[in-house]
Amino acid sequence: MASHAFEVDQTGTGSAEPFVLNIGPQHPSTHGVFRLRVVMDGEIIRDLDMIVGYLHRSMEKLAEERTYTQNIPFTDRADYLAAMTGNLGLALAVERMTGVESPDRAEYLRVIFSELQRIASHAMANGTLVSDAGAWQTPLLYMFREREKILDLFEMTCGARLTTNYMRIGGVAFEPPAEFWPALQELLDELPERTDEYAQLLVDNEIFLARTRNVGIISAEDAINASLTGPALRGSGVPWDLRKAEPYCGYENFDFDIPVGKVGDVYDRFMVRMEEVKQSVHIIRQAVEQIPPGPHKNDIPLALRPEPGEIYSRIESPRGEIGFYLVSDGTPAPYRFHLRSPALINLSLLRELGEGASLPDAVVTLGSIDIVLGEIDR
Amino acid sequence: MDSTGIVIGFWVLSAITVVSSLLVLVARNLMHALAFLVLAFLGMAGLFITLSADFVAVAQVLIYAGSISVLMVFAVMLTPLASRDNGNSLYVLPGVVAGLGIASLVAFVAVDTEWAERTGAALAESDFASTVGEVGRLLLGRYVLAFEVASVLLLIGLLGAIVLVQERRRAATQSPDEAADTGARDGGAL
Amino acid sequence: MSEQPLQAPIRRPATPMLRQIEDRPGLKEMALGVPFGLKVIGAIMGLGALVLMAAVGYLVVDGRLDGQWYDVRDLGHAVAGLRDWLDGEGVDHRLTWLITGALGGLAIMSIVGGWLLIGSWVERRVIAKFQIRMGPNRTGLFGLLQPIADAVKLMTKEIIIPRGADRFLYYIPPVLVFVPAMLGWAPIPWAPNMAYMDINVGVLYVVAISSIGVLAIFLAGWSSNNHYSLLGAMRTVAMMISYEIPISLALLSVVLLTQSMQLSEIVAFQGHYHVWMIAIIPFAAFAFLFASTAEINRSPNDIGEAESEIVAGFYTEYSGMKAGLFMAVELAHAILVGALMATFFLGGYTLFGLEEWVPGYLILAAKIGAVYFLFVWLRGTLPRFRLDQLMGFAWKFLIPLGIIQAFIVAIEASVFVRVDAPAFITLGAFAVVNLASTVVMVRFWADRLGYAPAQHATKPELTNALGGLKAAQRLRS
Amino acid sequence: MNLPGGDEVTVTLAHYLVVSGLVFGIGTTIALSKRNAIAVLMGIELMLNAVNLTLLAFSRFSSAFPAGEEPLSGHAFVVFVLTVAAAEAAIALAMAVLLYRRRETVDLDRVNLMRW
Amino acid sequence: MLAQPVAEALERALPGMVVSSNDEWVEVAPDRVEEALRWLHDSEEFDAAQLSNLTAVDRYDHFEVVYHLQSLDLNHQIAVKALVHEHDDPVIPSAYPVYKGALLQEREVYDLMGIRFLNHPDLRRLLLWEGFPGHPLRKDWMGMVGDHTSGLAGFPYEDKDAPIRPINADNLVPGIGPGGQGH
Repeated sequence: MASHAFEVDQTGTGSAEPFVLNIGPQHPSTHGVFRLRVVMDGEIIRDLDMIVGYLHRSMEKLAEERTYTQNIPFTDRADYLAAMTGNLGLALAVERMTGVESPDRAEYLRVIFSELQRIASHAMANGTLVSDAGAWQTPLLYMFREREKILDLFEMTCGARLTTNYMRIGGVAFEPPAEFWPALQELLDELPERTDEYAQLLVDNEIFLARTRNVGIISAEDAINASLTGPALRGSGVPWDLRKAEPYCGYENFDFDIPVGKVGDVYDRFMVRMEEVKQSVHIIRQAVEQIPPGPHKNDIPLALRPEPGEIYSRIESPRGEIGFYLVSDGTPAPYRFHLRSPALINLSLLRELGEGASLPDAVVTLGSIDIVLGEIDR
Repeated sequence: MDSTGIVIGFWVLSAITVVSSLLVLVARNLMHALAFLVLAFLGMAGLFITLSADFVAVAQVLIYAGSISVLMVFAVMLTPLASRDNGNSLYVLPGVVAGLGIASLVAFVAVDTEWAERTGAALAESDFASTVGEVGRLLLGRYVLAFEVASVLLLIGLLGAIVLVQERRRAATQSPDEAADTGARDGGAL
Repeated sequence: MSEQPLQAPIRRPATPMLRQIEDRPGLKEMALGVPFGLKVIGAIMGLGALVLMAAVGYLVVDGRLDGQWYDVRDLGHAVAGLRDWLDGEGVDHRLTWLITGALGGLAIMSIVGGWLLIGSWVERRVIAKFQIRMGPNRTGLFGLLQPIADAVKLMTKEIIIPRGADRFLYYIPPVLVFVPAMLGWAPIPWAPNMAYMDINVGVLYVVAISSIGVLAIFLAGWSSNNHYSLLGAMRTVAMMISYEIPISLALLSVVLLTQSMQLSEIVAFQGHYHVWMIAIIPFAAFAFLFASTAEINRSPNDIGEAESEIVAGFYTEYSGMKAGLFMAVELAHAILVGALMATFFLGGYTLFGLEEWVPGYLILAAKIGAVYFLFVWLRGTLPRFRLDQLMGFAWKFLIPLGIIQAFIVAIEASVFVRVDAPAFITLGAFAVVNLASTVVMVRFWADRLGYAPAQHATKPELTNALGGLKAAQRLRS
Repeated sequence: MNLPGGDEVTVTLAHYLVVSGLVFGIGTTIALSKRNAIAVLMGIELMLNAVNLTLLAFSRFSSAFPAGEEPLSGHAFVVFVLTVAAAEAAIALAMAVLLYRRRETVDLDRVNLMRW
Repeated sequence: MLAQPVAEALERALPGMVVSSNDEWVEVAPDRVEEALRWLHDSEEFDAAQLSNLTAVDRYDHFEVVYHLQSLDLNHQIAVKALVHEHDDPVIPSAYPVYKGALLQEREVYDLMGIRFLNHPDLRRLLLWEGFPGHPLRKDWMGMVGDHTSGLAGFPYEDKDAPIRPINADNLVPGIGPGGQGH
């Protein structure tokens, strides 16, 4: 491979005593209030413990006091980098539970917006990953350029950039304004060449390859067994995508491919995200062509009262499988509301990945898993 | 260059050197002692300059202040338990007596002897001549044998340091029992 | 796409931030808006400058300027004139010596200080341009006063001394770290007679001075009583002592060829033969540049203060102006390396005869600026290496190849002294030989190390299949 | 150089020798009285430095060179001393590190295995 | 996939394992959960390769621990439940020996529900700090105002006729937050 020529075996170099290093909760590369308690031997990590919960808001408890519609804003604040998919996950779960239908146009709008959100989230994830590798924020800001335009589109449509609260039970909240469509077309036209620009900046860069290749390798067996989902799973070579496995919102009508990595290292996860951006553009193009006219929302009662029962419904968020386990007892509020957090569960292998790695590798590996603390802590 | 600068420089630099050397002796913290040691080295380099030995002065800074002190820093870092201790041993009194004795002996001899000295114009003649070429010629001419021996010595030093420190790596790859045996044996050799 | 949205837009239109940036008035509009009076004054000043240049050109061609104190091409003449005048007035020559020395020191300090102010502005603006941002533009014209605002901010901040810090050693490093950055300027020739201290072991002096900085950084990291600081300090120290050897080997090549350790002689050699050392020994120039970035903690080798790993490295615990001094010294080091790079490899104050006309110090400043821009560019573009990769690169690559290069240059130097051929033939032959040997060496050595550049990065495989482990195994095979 | 009183002040060989003697004495004291192996090494380095100063001082001031002797031989000797010092520091510090690994101490008082 | 065939196969292979089953889930014996999961994980027919989701529900007198197992190759999902009838100190075997993905999910359930998982390698609180009083997702975690229980029985804007509890000083206990029926 590209990088091993100049690497030095570091085992046995740290003859000083192991010491404990607290990475976080305030640290540039923990992407939020995440804390790693690391036992280090020189530059090598001997043991690693993650401490989360600094952002815990007891969302699942609070949700038991609110109607299903009122709970949608919580999903904004869970995965605040992918609010659209969070909204959609809950809306779909409730629709499946109550049998509420949403109009065709709303389904297409849902696809368009969740794919836009996926692009924005992947841009953020890859940008911060490269920043963690030390590229002094230039790629991050390049990727923010596209994210910025997508957030502008969100703002046009629903007035909010981050916590959109856009997907509703039985449809979407608003019809996009007239100037939305040309702006979207402009974005779709320039996105592929922008991704090529990043590839030119990063993928052909020896230093970036040396930092990410063969680092943080997750085998396919481990990835499946440790419940990894999303790009972390696909980076390990497993072609699993809920948009194909359990199509929702009419994803079965769109033509797209699943990108899978070969080795399962940081580089593969990075590249899977890059490729998913292209696939998302492809999906949005199809959706924009096919979108039918019609209402964007069906009327639903103010307080939905599902039959007593339970449902586990999941969709593919940018970070993986975001699932909602809802138990109803016939009242307007869920009896039990559980959010399956992909970012948290993707961290299941963190300790095994970290042990024996050097500090820079661990930082890059953590960056490649793409955590969002709002979702981990809930 | 007139001698004014030399005189002032000599007094200031020798004060720095002697005082910092004393502080190395007195400091309780090994890192502080190391800092003063570097200061003493730098003062010594300054004294070399007052002796018109530019090449040697720069080499002094490079080797002592730049390399040997860094080596010591690493040694201190690799021995953490002892790192903050600059305590005295049981032999303080003999040490002080010996030091004082040597210092006073040298001082007495230096002051008492009538040295065949160059002064005045003869001295000014060699002010800040470029010594590099001359020293180089000496090293590769008259003292070439010593020069070669010194390079062999450096090589041996290099290898010796590597061999000494790499011992643990080998022990680490052995089984724990073997490693314990090796450790005991090597420790015994010390 | 649907023809008509079914519901009238009620949200306010978007205000894309990027469009605001694009809509700013450009330089052209700003120039058009200049009042008439200013234009007249500008025209008069421009004409005056032209006349002055013509007069200077006449004086230069006439040769009347050479060696006069008002010869601005070389401020060394002015200092010599001052010294002669003071001696003529009967001032004690020790005092004269002191005055001229202080003047020179002051000049160097003001140059470094001025560079610090302008350089930090340049770095921020240029990186902002790289990153499609605006950069500081609020403080003064084009944000030019931003460095001063930064300094004021840093000075008014609270100085925090961490508990458990070694107070005595904690105070020294911010000052000590500046010492090499300042002392290193002493031997650099700005014009033929314009070096503060043209010592005959200049090359050795530069290397020796730079090795003092290690201690300051180590003391900073050790005395802070913080693991991040200590990690950063150990990384930096390990890097600096490793990369001193490639630097020494690179400079050894230069010294062998120019037959002198005096910096002014090295520049004079390049000026005399109208050739830059980078053309003759490209490998040494590359090694020097790369090792210098490691030595001064610049990207892509800034592992000592790697922000994403160890926060701010060895100065994590420093606050206020102490931290500011560490950041400033990084910049001071960058321009010092720029000056050394220009002196050793880019012809110093010479520029193929232009130094007869243009002051040499301006040429040198332009070269420093160019190298500095390169540093900023690297910082804005490249990710960071890992510690073991950098150490491996120094020990496995730069040092062995540097030794071989030094051998080759030694042979060439003895040829150069003995063979009585026109210089452009011998030096040209050396350039060709060195370039070829560099290519061969690098290829051969890289092959030996098992290194193959990843020119074609693997792309993820696109699949339409769906499945788990079995599908993954199918895809892989 | 003249002092305000009019006495002439110069620096002679004896001055340098006295400084050298002082530093050598301090170095000896450190080397003998310190418990820490690294501190002992510091003392030895100081002693070597003092000797260097002596060599250079003689090289500069002495006029008693026999015919054919080079006045700069002192400089060459200093270069050798520097070489030896570097090699010695490397070995000694490696030994100190090894000592610490084996015995968990660099206290020379407690390393008494070579006693009979 | 429907749960009945799973239940039948499971009962055939491990007699006494299935407590009850319906179309949606299989309820297994709580003390043999690990065995059941391992069998499902290893079986060719069901290939439950991934533990998709693990959570628990408080039913006042007992806890339901819910496992959603996913087969990636066969693309089906199996819901397995285990009822723990002890409410004060519920204990159940850990799924970690079978699924590494249970590591953090079980820690979360332990933290918020208070269910202890035997053989879990590192059972500590995940989101809350050590020493936090109680387990907040339990229905009886903190006494509500008056004798109200958690949940939202009525929705005031719809059920205009439903009795709305008057808000007065007696009903407000600072620091508890929203709660109570229909306010």
